Amino acid sequence: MIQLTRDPIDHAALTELVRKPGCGAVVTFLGTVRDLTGNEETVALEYEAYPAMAEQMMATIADELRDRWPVAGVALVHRLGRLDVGEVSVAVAVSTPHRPDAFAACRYAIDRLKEVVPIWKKDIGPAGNQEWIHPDASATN
Amino acid sequence: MIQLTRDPIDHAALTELVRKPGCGAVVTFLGTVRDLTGNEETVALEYEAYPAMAEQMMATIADELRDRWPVAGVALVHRLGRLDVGEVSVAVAVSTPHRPDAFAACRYAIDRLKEVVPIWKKDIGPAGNQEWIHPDASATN
Amino acid sequence: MILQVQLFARVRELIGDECCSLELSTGSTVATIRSALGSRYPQAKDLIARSAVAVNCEFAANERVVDDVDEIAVIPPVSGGGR
Amino acid sequence: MILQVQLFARVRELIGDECCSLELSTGSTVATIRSALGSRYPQAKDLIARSAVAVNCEFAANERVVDDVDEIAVIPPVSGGGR
Repeated sequence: MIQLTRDPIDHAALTELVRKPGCGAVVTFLGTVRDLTGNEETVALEYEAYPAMAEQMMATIADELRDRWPVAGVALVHRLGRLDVGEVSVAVAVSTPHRPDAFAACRYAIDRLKEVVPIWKKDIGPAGNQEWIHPDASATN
Repeated sequence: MIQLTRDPIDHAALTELVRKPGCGAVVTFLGTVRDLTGNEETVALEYEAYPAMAEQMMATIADELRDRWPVAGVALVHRLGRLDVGEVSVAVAVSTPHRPDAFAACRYAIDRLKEVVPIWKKDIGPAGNQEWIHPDASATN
Repeated sequence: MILQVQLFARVRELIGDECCSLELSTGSTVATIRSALGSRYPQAKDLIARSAVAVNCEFAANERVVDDVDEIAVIPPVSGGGR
Repeated sequence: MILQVQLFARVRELIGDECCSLELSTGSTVATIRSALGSRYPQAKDLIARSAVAVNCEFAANERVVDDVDEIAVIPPVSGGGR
């Protein structure tokens, strides 16, 4: 399942969706809105996407997962719009027969998603200050 | 949260439990009952524990996580009794500020749990055949 | 030919529109698009230099020749995921 | 002194009880317990040799001296988690 959504992400449903009788392991990653980055306070994030390309690249990542690991189920969902601190912005759920593959595939999916999928966030601070996040190629995000 | 339970594991509640405003990453691992191990078919697993020691060692693992990573929330729950194929036998949920730590800590927790916590499973096959699983030290499980 | 270019995030805000039209000669490439945008919108030039360009929803090299049926977008450095 | 030893999983089934009593002399160790169990229950000897022994809910070395107030358990190789 690949989805961009403006509604809260139902991560429990995604985890259920990828569970299969042939799979002994499910790993679910949630990226949430953190209140502090260094000393900078965030009160909300606003996410924007290039939807057609984002969904296409998320589907490509799911295909890469299936090529590289014995993945039975995979779900990649990203939320768009304004999110408050603590809300879930992205969820990745993966099931495989054995646990090392589930961890590796889930980690790969979120790493790739953050590298290549055309989605951007704007950081909104306590004084109403706003800043689009466009990391340098060298920066870790 | 550390728990042994005979009831189905509410993994969504565990994931919610570990979410914190200071944490940008949550990783949840579910170990489920797989139908095949090699060519051997499993119809159910029966889990037994030495409860006092198992809970103490699960608490020790949670302490190790907090020592090694900036863990804000951790939940380790293992189910006991008879489980059918597809049911969740173990759940580990961990939250940290950044995602590499959440993956590393969650992986460490389930690896340690399988190595040292006194819980055992009996494999129940389609012909009613039953076998306790007591792996050799050299075997990967 | 007239190309429509989709704009996102800070590039969109610096240019002040979700989309802009460029009149380019046939045989133009992604590199032509970059320099046309940079000349017309100097305020966005540095960020465009750090951005990718997508043609038909795929990242495209500077040498890629474009046509007016192609879907073109400027993709500034992405930042999806949690924070 | 009389020690109560808790038994689990296949060790429990081979011995046929969740618990057994051993009469040992004062100053006995984990190694003494192992050899007493192995002699009394030869059917479980090999698995006990592959098992750990816990004293008061902690894994204990063979040299560990035990007392009749200690909580003793045989811990065959563990297999918790999914499958």
